Amino acid sequence: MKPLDRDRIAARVARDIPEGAYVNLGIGLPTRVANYLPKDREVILHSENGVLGLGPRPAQGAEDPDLIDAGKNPVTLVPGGAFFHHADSFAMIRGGHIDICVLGAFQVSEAGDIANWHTGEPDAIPAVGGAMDLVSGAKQVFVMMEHVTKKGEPKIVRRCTYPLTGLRCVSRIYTDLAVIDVRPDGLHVVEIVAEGLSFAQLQQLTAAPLRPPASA
Amino acid sequence: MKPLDRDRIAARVARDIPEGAYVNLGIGLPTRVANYLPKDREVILHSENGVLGLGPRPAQGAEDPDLIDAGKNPVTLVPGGAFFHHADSFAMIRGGHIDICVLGAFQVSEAGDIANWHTGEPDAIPAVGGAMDLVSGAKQVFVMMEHVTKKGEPKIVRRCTYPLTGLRCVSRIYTDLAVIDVRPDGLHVVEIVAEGLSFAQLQQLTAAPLRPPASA
Amino acid sequence: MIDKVVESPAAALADVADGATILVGGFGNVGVPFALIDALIAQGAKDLTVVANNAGNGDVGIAALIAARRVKRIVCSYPRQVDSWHFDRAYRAGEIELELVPQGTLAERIRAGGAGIGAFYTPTAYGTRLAEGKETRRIGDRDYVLEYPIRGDYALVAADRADRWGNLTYRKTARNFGPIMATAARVTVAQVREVVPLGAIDPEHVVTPGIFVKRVVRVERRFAA
Amino acid sequence: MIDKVVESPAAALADVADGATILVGGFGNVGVPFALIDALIAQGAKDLTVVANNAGNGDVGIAALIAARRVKRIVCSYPRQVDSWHFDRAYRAGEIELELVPQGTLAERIRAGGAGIGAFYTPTAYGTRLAEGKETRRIGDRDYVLEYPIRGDYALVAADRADRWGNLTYRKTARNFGPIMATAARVTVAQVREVVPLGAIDPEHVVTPGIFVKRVVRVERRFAA
Repeated sequence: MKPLDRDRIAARVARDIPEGAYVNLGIGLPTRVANYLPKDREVILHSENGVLGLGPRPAQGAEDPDLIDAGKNPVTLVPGGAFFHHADSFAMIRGGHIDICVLGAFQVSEAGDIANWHTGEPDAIPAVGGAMDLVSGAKQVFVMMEHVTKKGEPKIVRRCTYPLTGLRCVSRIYTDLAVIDVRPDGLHVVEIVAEGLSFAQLQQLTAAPLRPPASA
Repeated sequence: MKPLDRDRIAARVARDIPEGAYVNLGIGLPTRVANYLPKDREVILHSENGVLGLGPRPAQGAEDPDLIDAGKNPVTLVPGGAFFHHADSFAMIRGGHIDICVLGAFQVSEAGDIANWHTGEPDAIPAVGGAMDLVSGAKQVFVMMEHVTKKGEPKIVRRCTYPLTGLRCVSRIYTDLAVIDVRPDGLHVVEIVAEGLSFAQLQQLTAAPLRPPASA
Repeated sequence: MIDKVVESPAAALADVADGATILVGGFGNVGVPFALIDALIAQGAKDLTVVANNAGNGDVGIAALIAARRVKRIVCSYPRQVDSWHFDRAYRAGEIELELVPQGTLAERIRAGGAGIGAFYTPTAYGTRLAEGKETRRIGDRDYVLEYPIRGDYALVAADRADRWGNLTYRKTARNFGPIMATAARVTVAQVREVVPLGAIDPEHVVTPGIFVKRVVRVERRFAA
Repeated sequence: MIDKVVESPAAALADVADGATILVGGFGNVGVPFALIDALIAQGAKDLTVVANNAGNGDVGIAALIAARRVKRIVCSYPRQVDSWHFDRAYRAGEIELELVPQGTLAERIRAGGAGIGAFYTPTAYGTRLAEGKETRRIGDRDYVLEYPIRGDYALVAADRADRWGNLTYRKTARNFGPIMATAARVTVAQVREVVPLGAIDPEHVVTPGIFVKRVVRVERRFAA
């Protein structure tokens, strides 16, 4: 069994982002999706700190100290980009204008609940940023994560045990093992992406019932 | 007894507008106040259709079809002016950022209620515009009107009989006869402006109790 | 390649269905998308709900749409004007329903529609006839009225410049309701004076980012005929 | 003549009282009014409530204000960062109270504060720990949380250009919270890179109209020391 590495998960997510989509890539792993968007496909990247039209990272030495993304990394702006303030930026998010947001997660439930902001440890200092706005506002929420934790515990569960970020909001889950749709009647495997992994094995690594891919 | 004409009422209002004030002049009579602001006093005029820094009327032939005031008359913009959209414009009004608005009225009550948008006639087609926003949002609401109707009925009353525009919002009333403050304990005459008019005569033309000016 | 520019107002409005809610920019005759309204009249959709500041002036724009008997209902702040005769007639004849909304509440409800706000409390109109029957609440030392968002199927706006991504700038007080209406409709159509290459609009000066715009059409005529 | 330009950050903040609520612009280190925060530290006001997206980075800005033990309470969306050691220490020591607010709700509450909205319903955070104890309401087919406005005694913002009336422009993503915070405080102070003559800012490009700004101060240094 050969799970995808993180870059290949990012590439798999990128495949599903259509021309013309307005997309918010969450901080951390999801930002890698940008690297795999085909150059001839126009996808417009939004960042909650007030920018549409994020471009690639600037060359070293060419950073503009006033131009960063939500992960606080230096970025560039493509022609056709725009700047705006935070209330306008979150009006885009909350108002349902972002087609797709891609986020990491600690857990996703079979109902599409997501937990990705707080480990629940009592002494942890919490921080939420824009995650709750994004999951409740984007038209589609893609989660991108490893299928199980480092300890081997399933991250796709019947009910989240970590504090929730949002309820019934995840559309699709991309892991190192599979692509899974969240539908009103439960979880549907769209594709098994780990070479040599059977549906039964995938189900064993998942703490919520899965339906097999149509082709299986 | 010599009441002020409309231009002299406008001039009297203008006298009370201090340097640096952000002012909204209601459509109709109040727009005349602008003509009496001293040239060396910087007062910034707001119009609810998205402009700060209204200047004088343009010369004939020099009108810009995209530059009008709330009364839909061509205007100019002074250096330092700014354009913005309607939600931002009313954020200024509702958020308490306009120092003074000057409006006409059918009636003002001793509590500072104002009626200025609807005659109450059953077959009248109503129109409200920004009046309700202005009276509830501006820091000070100045009313500018004739003291009595054409039929001689008092317009300053105990309770408005016309449909209200707003409750307890008028700060000061400027008429052709007097300047009157609305205070928590009632109406205080600041100044009798009609030459040869006594306080007793003023009271007779007013359907709510007045207190005499401090100097009287 | 994203290209939101369509060849004509007719093409931009071909899919408007009967009964649609249309947000129409403009204040008086300034910033009114006249070419789009003319195309809407030609297109024939009826039983429309129109959301706009005014109910039309003279014989053009929304007035012409009302005269063509396409408007079932209008939501606006200032219908009665010296030259609103088409609205006045339709209203008196009981052909058109009017929802009168204070101008700032109209703007805020449209903004709320675009920003995903479920409802909001405004002090405007508290204690007046326009708040009758509405939920109120005392917050701190003020009384407020609960107001709900407005969204449209289409927003028709008149902008100055656009690029093929739909980024817009406006001109002077023609900006008025355009930027907020553009956020609050399923399909926003902008008529513009000029289509410029992508990147020609300074990213600091974009007023309506293209995310809010579905279709752009260049028109020669900017003002009423 | 209106002239909102003051000679120094110290002069701009001389009247800040103990216990004041200060809205501070910035996202990470971008758009943070470092010179104003330094002046606030020198000024000495304590028991402050700070409203900002983050709780400071490294040893500068809000982090330095916290290190100087001036902050009693912070309202923010993202306090915990790799370099938020001053906040982390103060928080663990129980010296600072934290109100954690989702970023979009924080922005909208500040905007509501500036726009005179009494409260609003947002879908964000419904069903989560951050909505616990808050009033909720079902509107249409969605659930919403009731949120109240945020206002400040002072707003400290970092803008790019200003004129003597206080009109402001910003630079790139340094715009972030500046424009909304400027609307929501009794006294808004802008540190700017450049003061230009009245009329030099195109009226179409003004981002914060001067009506929202009380004091402007030009500073040489734009970034953290």
